[in-house]
This record gives sequence, structure tokens and C-alpha cells, in this order.
Amino acid sequence: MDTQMTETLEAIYDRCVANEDNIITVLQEIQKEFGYIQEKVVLWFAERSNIPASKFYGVVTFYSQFHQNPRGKNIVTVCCGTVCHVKGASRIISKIHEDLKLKEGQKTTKDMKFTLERVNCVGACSIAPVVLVNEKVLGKVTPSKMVKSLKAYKD
Amino acid sequence: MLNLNIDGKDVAVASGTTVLEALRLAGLEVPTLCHDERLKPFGACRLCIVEIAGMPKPVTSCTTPATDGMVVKTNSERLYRLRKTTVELLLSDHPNDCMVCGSSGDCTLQELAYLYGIRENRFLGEVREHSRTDHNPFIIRDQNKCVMCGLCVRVCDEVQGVGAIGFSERGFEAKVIPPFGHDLDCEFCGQCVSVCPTGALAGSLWAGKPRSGGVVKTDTTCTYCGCGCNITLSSHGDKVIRIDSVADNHNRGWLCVKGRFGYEFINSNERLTTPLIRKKKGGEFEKATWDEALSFVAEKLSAIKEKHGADSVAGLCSARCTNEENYLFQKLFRVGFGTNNIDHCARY
Amino acid sequence: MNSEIVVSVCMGTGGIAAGGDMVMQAFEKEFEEAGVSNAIVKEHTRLHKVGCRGFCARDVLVDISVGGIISTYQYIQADMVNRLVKDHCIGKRPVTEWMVGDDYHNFHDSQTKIVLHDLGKIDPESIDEYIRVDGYKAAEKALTTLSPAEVIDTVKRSGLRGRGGGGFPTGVKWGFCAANESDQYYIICNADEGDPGAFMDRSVVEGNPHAVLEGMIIGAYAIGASIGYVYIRAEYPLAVERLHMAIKDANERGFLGKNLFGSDFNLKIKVKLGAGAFVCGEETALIASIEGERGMPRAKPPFPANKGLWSKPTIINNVETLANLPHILNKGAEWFAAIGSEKSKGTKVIALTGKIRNTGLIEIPMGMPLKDIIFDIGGGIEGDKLFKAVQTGGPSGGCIPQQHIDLPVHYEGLASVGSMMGSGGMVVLDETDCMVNISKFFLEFTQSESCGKCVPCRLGTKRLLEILTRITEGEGKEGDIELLQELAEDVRDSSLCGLGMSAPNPVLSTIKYFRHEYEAHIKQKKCPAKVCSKLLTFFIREDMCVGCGMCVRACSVNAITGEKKQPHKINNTLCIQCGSCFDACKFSAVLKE
Amino acid sequence: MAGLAAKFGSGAMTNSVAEIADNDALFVIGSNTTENHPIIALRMKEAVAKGAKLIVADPRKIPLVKYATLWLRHKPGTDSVLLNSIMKAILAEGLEDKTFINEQTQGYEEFVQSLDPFTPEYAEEMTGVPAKDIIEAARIFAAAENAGIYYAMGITQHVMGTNNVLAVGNLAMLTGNLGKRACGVNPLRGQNNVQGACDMGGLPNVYPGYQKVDVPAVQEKFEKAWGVPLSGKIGMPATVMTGAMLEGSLKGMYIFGENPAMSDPNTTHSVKAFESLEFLVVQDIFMTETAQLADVVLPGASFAEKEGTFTSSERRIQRVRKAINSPGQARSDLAIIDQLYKRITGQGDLEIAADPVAIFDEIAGLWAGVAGMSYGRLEKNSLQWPCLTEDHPGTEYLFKDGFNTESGKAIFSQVPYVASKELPDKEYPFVLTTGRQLFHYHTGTMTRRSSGLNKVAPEPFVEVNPADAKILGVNNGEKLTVTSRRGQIKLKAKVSKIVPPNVVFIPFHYSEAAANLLTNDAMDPVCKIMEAKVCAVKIEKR
Repeated sequence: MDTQMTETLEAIYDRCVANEDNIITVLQEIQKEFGYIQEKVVLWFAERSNIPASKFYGVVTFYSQFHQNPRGKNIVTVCCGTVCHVKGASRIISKIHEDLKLKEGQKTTKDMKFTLERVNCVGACSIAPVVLVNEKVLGKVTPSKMVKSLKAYKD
Repeated sequence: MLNLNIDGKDVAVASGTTVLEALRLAGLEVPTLCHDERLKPFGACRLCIVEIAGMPKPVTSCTTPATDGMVVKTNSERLYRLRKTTVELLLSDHPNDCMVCGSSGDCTLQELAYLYGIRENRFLGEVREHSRTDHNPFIIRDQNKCVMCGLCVRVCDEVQGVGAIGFSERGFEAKVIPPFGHDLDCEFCGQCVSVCPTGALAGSLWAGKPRSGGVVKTDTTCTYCGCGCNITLSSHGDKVIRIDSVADNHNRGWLCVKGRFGYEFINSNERLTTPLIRKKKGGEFEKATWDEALSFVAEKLSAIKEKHGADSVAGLCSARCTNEENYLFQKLFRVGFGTNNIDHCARY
Repeated sequence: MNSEIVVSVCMGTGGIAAGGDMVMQAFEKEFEEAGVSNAIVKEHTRLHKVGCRGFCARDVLVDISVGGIISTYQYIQADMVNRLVKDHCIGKRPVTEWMVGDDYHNFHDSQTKIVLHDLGKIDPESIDEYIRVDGYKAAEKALTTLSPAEVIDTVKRSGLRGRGGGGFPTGVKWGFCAANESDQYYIICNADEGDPGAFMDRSVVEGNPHAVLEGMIIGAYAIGASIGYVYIRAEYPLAVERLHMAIKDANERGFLGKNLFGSDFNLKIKVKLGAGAFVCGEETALIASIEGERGMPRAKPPFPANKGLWSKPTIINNVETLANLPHILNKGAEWFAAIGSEKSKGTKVIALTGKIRNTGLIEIPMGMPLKDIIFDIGGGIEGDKLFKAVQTGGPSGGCIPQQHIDLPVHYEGLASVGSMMGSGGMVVLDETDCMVNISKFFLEFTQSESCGKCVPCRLGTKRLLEILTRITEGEGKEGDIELLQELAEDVRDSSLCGLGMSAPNPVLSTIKYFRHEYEAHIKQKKCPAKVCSKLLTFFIREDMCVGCGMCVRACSVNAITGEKKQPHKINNTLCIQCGSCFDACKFSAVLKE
Repeated sequence: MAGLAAKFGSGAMTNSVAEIADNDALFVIGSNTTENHPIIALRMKEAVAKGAKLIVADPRKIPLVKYATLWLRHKPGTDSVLLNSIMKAILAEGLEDKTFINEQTQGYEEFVQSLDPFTPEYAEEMTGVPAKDIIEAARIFAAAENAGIYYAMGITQHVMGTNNVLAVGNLAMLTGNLGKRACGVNPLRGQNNVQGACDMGGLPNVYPGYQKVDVPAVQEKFEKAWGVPLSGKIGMPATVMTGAMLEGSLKGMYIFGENPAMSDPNTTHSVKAFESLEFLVVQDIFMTETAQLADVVLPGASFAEKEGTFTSSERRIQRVRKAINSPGQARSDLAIIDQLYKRITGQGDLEIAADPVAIFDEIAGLWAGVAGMSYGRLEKNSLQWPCLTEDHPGTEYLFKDGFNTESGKAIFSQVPYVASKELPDKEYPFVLTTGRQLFHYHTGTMTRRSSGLNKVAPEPFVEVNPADAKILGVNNGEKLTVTSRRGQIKLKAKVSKIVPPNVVFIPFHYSEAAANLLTNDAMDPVCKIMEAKVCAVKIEKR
């Protein structure tokens, strides 16, 4: 761990101590800073805070917001709420898999351009099925529209 | 005092008592898998459920505070069915290998399966497969056998204050594991092993050793530090094969790594097995009979005393041997040689 | 004469998703350009962002008010703004063909709006606008003229029940909490809306965050809490942002912080972001999460009102419950109690979605028949398909069939048919939806969201899901329905928390009302709704196929053959029933059976 | 031991282990409890979990620091200064327990005067602990309803070890933390039966039950009981024996179940002493470093092979039971000693085996503290002494009804500052402190023969602060040579912030790099304990 990283972590630590934040907030801050949760960062924090690493690890693996691996440049999030489900979310997912050449269980493309994720419900049911590409919300998506939308992010 | 009626029996308990404690005070019993009196109630296994008048659903007796006037039922067809389903569900995700499991005969799950007569399982399906082996010298972690009772996690956190293992993931994937799935790296107190209700956590030292036939248990006191922990030695023939400690002693069943796992020296082949005499200074040790050795010692020490006076001999007694031995030893010097030159190494 | 021009653009998540921010930008640009030559536009234009007004299906919705006369436009996109500014704002000639029609008004007129009353009308980012509609009056009244006990009494008399799902009387819960001796009490606003198909709380926080804060102040005062938390999903960035803004503004005005409204009452409100776990909607799991733990529920009793956050008495109220409070305090318990049914007072906000024409956010008086919601407000089934069922209460709820279409929608009504109010999600299903599949969908959800702590939920939902999966894949066995029922009942009765207790509801209610669909899957190996692909045979209708080859390209197992411009054929021994060809065909020539 | 005995009339733990959990404040000084008394440490953790405040005073960042409210990192050898300054601060804030002082102590005025120099500022300079932390410690400790002090060899293994113990006792007296539940002065015993060995008269100045050999009435009592005339002359303590051996006045020795050739400070010296003996008998279960020097080695039995009793740190007498037979011809130590006793005294029948029950009854007849105990009672439950009569339940905590001194009052002592014998200088710039680690025990006789323990903690190491490591140019795991005026060992560096700069730590379990080759055999003038905790060393990378 280099000095700069240690300084960043030290700053997060101080801020969180000052705010009486909990592990979840700490991890949210770490993820905001580094994009994902690295083992060495957790171990650093565990040592620093006298909180066992197992508690951090338990939280990281419990909440779907936390990622343990680097994610792609673009995050494609498919809403899997009830309405999106009945309106064909699963077919959109398989289309994206095919289009991004993702193998089963694989979430991020080899070139690190895309990461495919699912979310329970983004609450935009009236325009289901819904897909988010980064912050942008796409409504009434079909498999073929999806492929077209992704094209713009490929280069 | 709170007055309860449990299965028709009137019971008076102190406030702050849980329903489980109350029913046990009344001499009744319900099955439990995730409960340990020494730990905070958890309410995960759902086996200790009882019906309480006025409550719509069964509640876990371990987590429910007793209240005045409570009417409790510990057994009914409904409770029996729910408990049986729970056990059956647990077995549906458990390797069926009691024959080769070190905990066979000492396994709560096995006992429950027997109690509910579960021969066939309605719920067979996917079984978790954690094929990873943990490389540590003391504790075998067989996660396939974990029932997620959380006793190990809680004892490690609440009692030992270490937190070497924790829950991770959720749903069917939920498991108990050291952070990031590494090998266990902890104080190896084995508290987790002692509370595990199945064979998910077991001592490496007693793996493959006799489980019950020919095993003799002896209650005694630990030989290491001054904490004076009560232990139970399991021996087979003249070999010590396992050390445990029961929950209701003054150390509450807790031991440290040395106390629980540091007993191999007893069976070491480096043990001294015969008296040795060095006939002249600088010579080699030679094996001797007891009679030779004892007479030799008695003669030599007595001769020194005779020649140089009582205070030319001294004894160091042992902070690791028994009171009776130490008593007799100092008496030997005081009576036998007439000297008070006796001390021991307690100072180091 | 009022020469003001006010433009309000719907900027809730729905509105933004439909292009609201682009529309907003377009208005800014157009006004700036027009303002150069037009003094009125330059000086008298106000551009507003407003929260969701409910009819999300018609987004982007824009109100243009010129001289006090309001016109509402629907389906507005950025490229339409130029004309709206030129014709309506400057030329005073409304663009009638883009305006909403009668159905829009019908949608609204059948509703009774309390919580949603100001949504879509006020700018959620402006505390002044909230104050303009009597904001913070109720809190002031409570803190300066009423005792905590009187506040609790008022809420008790109003009959308000928790809108988060349980329906427990709010005032009674407060009373339990306040009765504890403690050095610290907490109030928590549960905005961790996790039900798929629900977006009530998000819309309210996005559209009127101050109402939620005001509700919290009233609740906090009633129980004596000096610290409050809003636990909100991180997936709701807009709501989080507006909430932070609202807290900051309220602090600055002295509505939060020390000595509220000149009283000696203090309240600090903190925002905690949920990190993506449905189970954290459950009170005790939510508490664990605020404490920084895995969101694993704790057994009740003891209830949070007695031993909650950090073992101190804690009240957890849902967003909608809190947003009702200012109105109750302002207008009185009797006013509120007069709305709704005998046991369920007031209104309920509902996210009306699914296979229905008018989807969106609505608010109805408790007790309105299901039929009115679906066919009047909702405008009936999309594409003239047949109504099959309505799923209420999310993964914890059940499916209500046609036969109960007259059911009054309130806590008791929904419970009487094996469903529940839940947080208020209502997903309408039509004839093309397979009920076994729906049931499996919810079990997939609950299984993956189960915290893994208790046995019945962790393993029970897994086994339920496995049985449902095998049924939808044609592997169902005689006795599976009974096994499902037995296991579902046991999971329901012995799980630790609400998630596990209610997870079997979708299974039980679909078996109850749609047993024949299960039987068809098991006995005939058919999916009547033609959803379960493993049970379908795909074939191509020769008369419809133009031989374009789209299906050939879509097929990943090379099961489709045919010459160009000639009808194609599917080799059913190769086909894996993935449905790709069905999706790919633009001529509806691929059929499934 | 001697320190507490002088003040209170008894030198054992005043309270019980179970009471620790009910402490409101705990002051742990010179005890690495989690590693040396893991199960006692559990009670400390429990107390902390229940809200108790924990003060840890230790130069090393021992694991217990993790649970501490306040950690005082004082320089090795400055314990009494630290303790005195805390008491000075208590007085400055008027937090002393005046009632207790008035009613149950003597020597208060002189004691208060003796504290004069120990201002927090002076202490800061001497100990390195910030003055504000000293005041904070004073407040925490004095404010607690029930406060307990826990210490071990970190306090006693110094030239001023007795002084340190006296200071600890003063602190408890000053705050009235004696004679009631969940407080007190608690020396933690390092070995399973240290308490018992002392109780049984394994000391040169007392018979069993701390009855003084130089008091004629006592001598008479034992002469009568044992039927022979006894010596009224106080014997040699172990540390003095070394000199006597070298000088030739001590010629024959019998050692059982101890390994002084490795546990003694400056072992080169003591090995030489053992070698100069005319006759040495060692009785043990392994060929220890000491046994290798013997003329006769007698194979004894492990604890699993014998019947008897142990007395734990909390004065608890418990049964030891035989589970297995000893290997080969090894015999129970009791049988061996009995045989020698009979041969040397000429009394008794060699054919009759020694009976622990009879011996215990003999003890109970001679020491009132265990008069109420018998194997019959111990079979069911362990008992804590004093247990005076057959229906006495044993004693949870001491001094409930006053102290065992002549006046019945506890005696305040004046504790001046005494420096460690050997402080670092130019040639030997580091302070070496020694101790145990969790996975091993004492000289490793047992633990190094347990494969699992030896796998987790396989080799000796020297803890070096990263700052020192940088100066020495040494990385974690590299070999270092550590030299003192008495010896030299080579072992791996463990670069760690556990030790402060200029201090190094070496566990003494490893014969391949025996820490006691380095340590100083200077000793406390009263207790004759050697100064294992502080000596000067130099460190070189090679």
C-alpha cells in the first residue's frame, strides 16, 4: 500500500470517526474513492479501527451495493422488478450477455468496458422494462433496442 | 417474580428470564441448535419455538422474555410439524456421512434426525459444496456440515473478542468463513469447536481417533497457567486423545489453545521412561532400575549432608506438580535433611 | 393582470427517465434566447422542477401557466419545447393537440390526495414553496401548543396505521415507545423501499421531502427522540440529494437542530444510505444496518419500541406514514378518521403498474374497490387483453384473481384473500402471465434476499424455489403442489422475520386461485400462458414467414433452417426453447405452444 | 508475594476470577493477560463489554490494549513511578477513599508525604506517559465503585519488584478497593500450581500455610507433628542457591518439575553453578536442559497420570485425576518422593504406596486455611481457601473482616524510585524485556513437544520497532544477533509496532535462542526475584 493510499484511507478514517459513522458508511466511502472494496483496504481499516476484518467482510458480502472486484467503465444495470420481469427483463439480460460476450457468471467484460448488474427495482415501473446505463435511465427497452443503445458506449 | 403457566405447570421466575430458561426451570425441554446459555440469544434455528397464548405465531423461547401471566405450550402437533420440517430442511443441505464424521454420537443434528425419525427427505435438492481445506494445525473446518447456528461466530466475537470468523453472503449462499475466505488465522482457542453442534468444526488432533468405544473420560485440572481451568481428558488405552471442558464449571467451558490442543507432549516419544544414572562426572547416562536409582540418590544426598552439614543440600520443588507432591518434597528436606533450603521457580 | 409565465416540468425519476432533464434544459435555452428580445419572458418567467404527479406513463408532463391559467402537456420531449415556448408562452396560443385529455383528468379525479397533494405542484428543492403550502405549521403547532401525550392521542384518534406494510396503529406504537424509561429515544424514517414494483416512498421523498421531515419532527417530539435517522436506498440518488438539501434548509430555518420553534426540544436528523438489501425494510434488520451490521433481523419480542437502535426505545415509521402527519395535525384527527373505511382510515398511495393502461402513482381512500382502481383509474388492461390477477404487497403479498375484483382495498380486505397491503405496490397481470412463473419469480427474489440467518427462510425458500423451478421446467411430480403448500405453511409459521413469514404468500395464493395452472404444468407439461419456455414448442407459420433470416441469426443452437425468402423451419430436437427467434421475428411468424 | 504479605497479611489474589466481570474499572499492569492467562482475560473482556473501563499499563502494545479505555505506555522499569504519580493525582483531586483509609489502614501520613516528588509532570518525564493520561487514569480508577488491579511478572521481575507490588497495594488501599467483591489486588499466577507450591511450604522461610520457620511456636508445632527436630534457620532462596553452588557451600541438589537451567536469568551463570555441584538429581518428564546436567534423572509423571490437587491463581484447590498410565517405568512424582523420603528418613514401609488422600489430610491438619477441605469435598466441588471448617463454603474474596496483620489494618508503604540495575548505554543501547507468547509455555518443555503449537509458533524472534529496524537496516524475518553483557543469541527479527522504539522483546520459550542467556541476574533485595524484565542489549544484523 503506497503512501498516497494510506493518506486517503487515513482521511476516510478520520472523517468517519468524527461523524460516528458505522462500517457500512466506511465501506461506502471506500467504494466511492476506489470504485470497489479491496482486501488490503479492509485489512488496513480493520487494524486501524480494532474492528475484526470479518465484520467488514460480512457486511461487504451482505449488501449488494458493495463490489469486491473492479467494475467496467460502463455499468449496465437491468431492473428486475416485478413489472420489468413480466415485461421481459430476463430476455434483455440474455441479449446483453450475448452482445457483450459474457459467459455465465461473468459480470464484467474482459476489456473492462462493461459490467452487467441487476437491481431489484428502480421504481420506474411505468416505463418497464427499465435498464440503466451508468446514470442514464432507459425505459420500455426491448432486446434489439438494448443492443443499439449499448453500441454508443462501445468505442 | 413472574408467574407463568407452561404446559399446565405453574412456574415462578425472576424478571429478565427468557421463556426457554423458564421452561427449563420447570423441568421441561425443547430442542435447540443455536442456543448456548453463555451467549446472547440468537433465534436462528427455530427449533425452540413455543406457542404462547395471545401470540399469532409460534415464537422462539430463547429470545422471548417471560412475562407475568404468560401461558406457554412447548408441544403440539403444529410445533412438532414445524420442528420436524426445520430438521428435515437442515438435513437436505447436509452430507449424509455420519459414519465417517468425527462428531458422530456427539452431534445435535444427528440426535434431532433420530428424534424426529427422518429417514427420507422430502426436500432433497442442491447441497452447498465448499471443497476448500483449511490449513491450520488445530481446527478442521468442514463447511458442508455447517448449520449456520452462528455459535462459533458469536463465541469468537462475544467471548473471545477475536472475530476471526463471521457470516458472509446471504440466502442459500450464506456461510461462516474467515474474512476473504482465507485459512483460519486466530488464537486457536477452539471455543468455536467446543460449541459447534455438528462436525463442521472439529479438532484436527482427534480426527481419526476413537469416537466412543473404549474412550474413557477423566475430569481433571489443566496443567498450564494459573487460571486453573477444569478439563475433561478423553483417553483410549494410555493415550490422551482429546481435551474438552464442560460448560458449567468455573471457567465456563472455555479453554485456550494450550489447554485444549497442547496435550501432545503427554504421549511424546521423548518422554523419560526409565531412571538414568551418570556414574561419574562427564560420563554418559546409563539406564538404571528404580531401586538402583533411588538408593543411589538417597545415599549420595545423605552422604553430602553427613559430610557438609544439613544446609549443603537443597531442593527445588515444582510449581507444576501437585500440592501433595510439593508438601512431601519440602517435608523430605525439612525432616530428612533438617534444612529449610527449599524453594521453587515460581519467580520466573 | 398576472403576466407571469410558470413552467413546471416533472422531474421525478420517472420524468427524468422519460427525458425530463433534457426538456428542462430545452426550456432554459429557449427562454434565454427568447428573453433577449422579449421583456416579459426575461422578467416574468419561472421555470420549476416538480416532483412526480403520478401519471408517469405520460411523462414528460409539463404544466404551463400563463396569466394564471394552467395547461398540462403530456409526452413532451426536448424537441417540442421550441414550439411550446413560441406558441404558448409568448404567443399565448396553447398547443392543444399535445395537451392531456379527459383520461388524464379522470385518472386524477377519482383519487383523494393527502400525501400526494402537493406533489407535482411545489418545487421539492425549495423550502419556501413548502412553507407556502402551510409547511411546518403542524410541527410548530405540536411543539408549541401540544404536549407529547396530546400529539400521541391525536394520532391515535386519527386511526392512522403504518403504511409500510404491517398496518400497526401508529399512535399506539408511539405510546408503547414513550412508555419506556430511557435516557435516549430514536425515530427512524424507513425509506428503504425494496419491494419490486413500488415507488411510493421514492416519489414522496423526491417530490416533497419536507413533509417527511415535518412528520419526523412531530413523531420525535411525541416520543422524546432527539436523534432521527432517515434510512434510504442508495439506489435513489435523486431522493437522497433532495433529502440532504431539505435537511440543510430546515436546519438553517431552525426547524431542525436545537430549540425547535423556540421550544426546548432538539432534533438532529441524519441520513443513512441503505446498501442494497431488501431485508433491511424489516425493522430489526434496518436497525442492525444503521448500527453498521449485516442486516440480519433479530427476534421480536422485544420490539424496537422497547429495545431498538442500540437497545434504546425506537420508533420506525415509513415515509408515507410520516407524510400523513402534518395533515392530521393541521386538519385534525376527526377529519382524517372520516376518510377511508371503518378499520383503515385515510388514504393509501399505490404504485399502479403492470399490464394496465394508466400506470403511475395514485392515492385512493381506503376501501376503494379493486375494480375501480384497475378499470377507472388504471383505464383497464393494456392491449385489450384479459385481466388475470393483481399482485399486491410485493414479494410478501399474493395474487388476487378476477373473482375478487370487487374487493375493497384496505388492510383487512387484502388480508382476507391471502394477500396484503404491503407498501402499496399493485402489479396488474393479464392472460399472458403465468402464475407459476410469477410465484417462482418472487421466490427467486426472496431466496436471494434472505439474510440466511434462520433455517426455514434460508433453506425453505430455496426448496420452494427448486420445486417451482422443476414445475416450470416440466419436471414437476405428482404431489408437488401439496409439498409446496406444506412447506410454504411451515416457512410462513416458523421463520424469524417478516421476510420469511411472508415469502410463501405468492406460492400459497397462486396455488389457492390458480391451482389449475400448476396442474397443467405438472400433468400436461404445458404452460397455459405460454411463458415457461421449457414447456413450449416453437414453430414457424409458413404463411407468415418471409424468410428474412432474423430468426436464424438469433438462434444460438442452429435449430432453424431455410432458404432466403423461403419459409423457415425449426428443428425441435435441437431447439432449446430459448425464445430468441420469437423475439427476433418482426412478422409474428414464430409461434409457441 | 512478600510485598502483599507484608501489607495485608496474605499474598494471594484477594479476589476471584469470576468477579472480574463485575469490575467497573480494571487496571492491568505488567500482565500480558490475553497471552499468559487467556481465560482470566476473557473475564476482563466481559467486563469491558459490560461497560467497565480498562486501563492497561504496558510498554508493549499487548493484545489487551485493543479493549482498553486508556493505554499507558510507560518505559520498562518505571512501574512504581507511574503508580505513585497516579496516586498523587488521586490525592490532588481529592478522590481517595477517606473512610477506608481512616478505618482500615495505617501509615497514611508518611505515605502521603512519600508521594511528594511524584507529580504527573515528573512522572511524564520518567515514564514517558503524558501527564494528562496519568490524571485520566487516576480519575477512572478512583471514580469506579469497584476497581481491581491485575498484575504479573511484569511488575515483579525487577530489582524493585517488591516496591512495585507495594505500590500496587497502596493504590488499592488509597481507593478503598479491598475487602469487598469485584475489586482488590490480584497477582496472576504464571504456572498452574505456583499458588500451591507456595501454600505447601515450598519456600525457604515458611512451612505449609505460610507459617514462619523462625517463629519458635511454629517450629514446635511442626516438630511435634513430624516427630523430629527442625531447623529454625531460614533457608536459601533459589536465586541465592546459585551463588552458594558456585562458592561450594551448596553441594547437593534435588530438582523436580522445573527447568532452571533455562528459566533462570543469566543462565550461563546458573548452568555453571549446577555443573559445580557434587550431586544433582533432576526429576522430570523430559530430558530438559537442567536434566542434562544431572547425575541422576528420575522419570516422573505428567498431570494426566497422577492423582492430587492443584491450587489455581484464585486460591482454588482442585482435583487432578489419573487418566492414563505413565510410559515405561515412569512413576508418579509422589511415589518417587515418597520412596526417597522413606529411604532417607528410614521411616515407613517401602512396599506401601504413597496415598495423596492421607497427605492432603495431613496438610489440612497443619494449616488452618484448608482445615475444612478434604478429598471427599473436593470430589464434588473445588474450594477456595481459606476454608476453615467442614461446612465452610470457601472464600471468594479476602479481607472481608479485616486484614491478617498484627493490627488488623492494611499498612501503607513508602515506595521511593529505584532504577533498574542495568540501563541502556552507548554500548548496549536497547532495553530487552522478556515474556511469553500465547502458543508456548515457560521453557517450552511441554508446548514445544506439541506439534500443533510448534507449527503455529515455530521459532524464536525478537520484536523490533519499525523505526529501530530502519536504523538497523533490518527487514522482517532477517536474522539478528542480540548481545548483552552476559551472552549472545541469534534469532529472526519481527518488525512490529508492538514494542516502542529502543525496546526489544524476546519470548523465553526457545532453547535455540534462550532469552535468559541475556537477562540480568540482579535481584530484588527482599523477594530475591531476578530482573528478567529489563536489561541492556545491543543488536547487530549478521
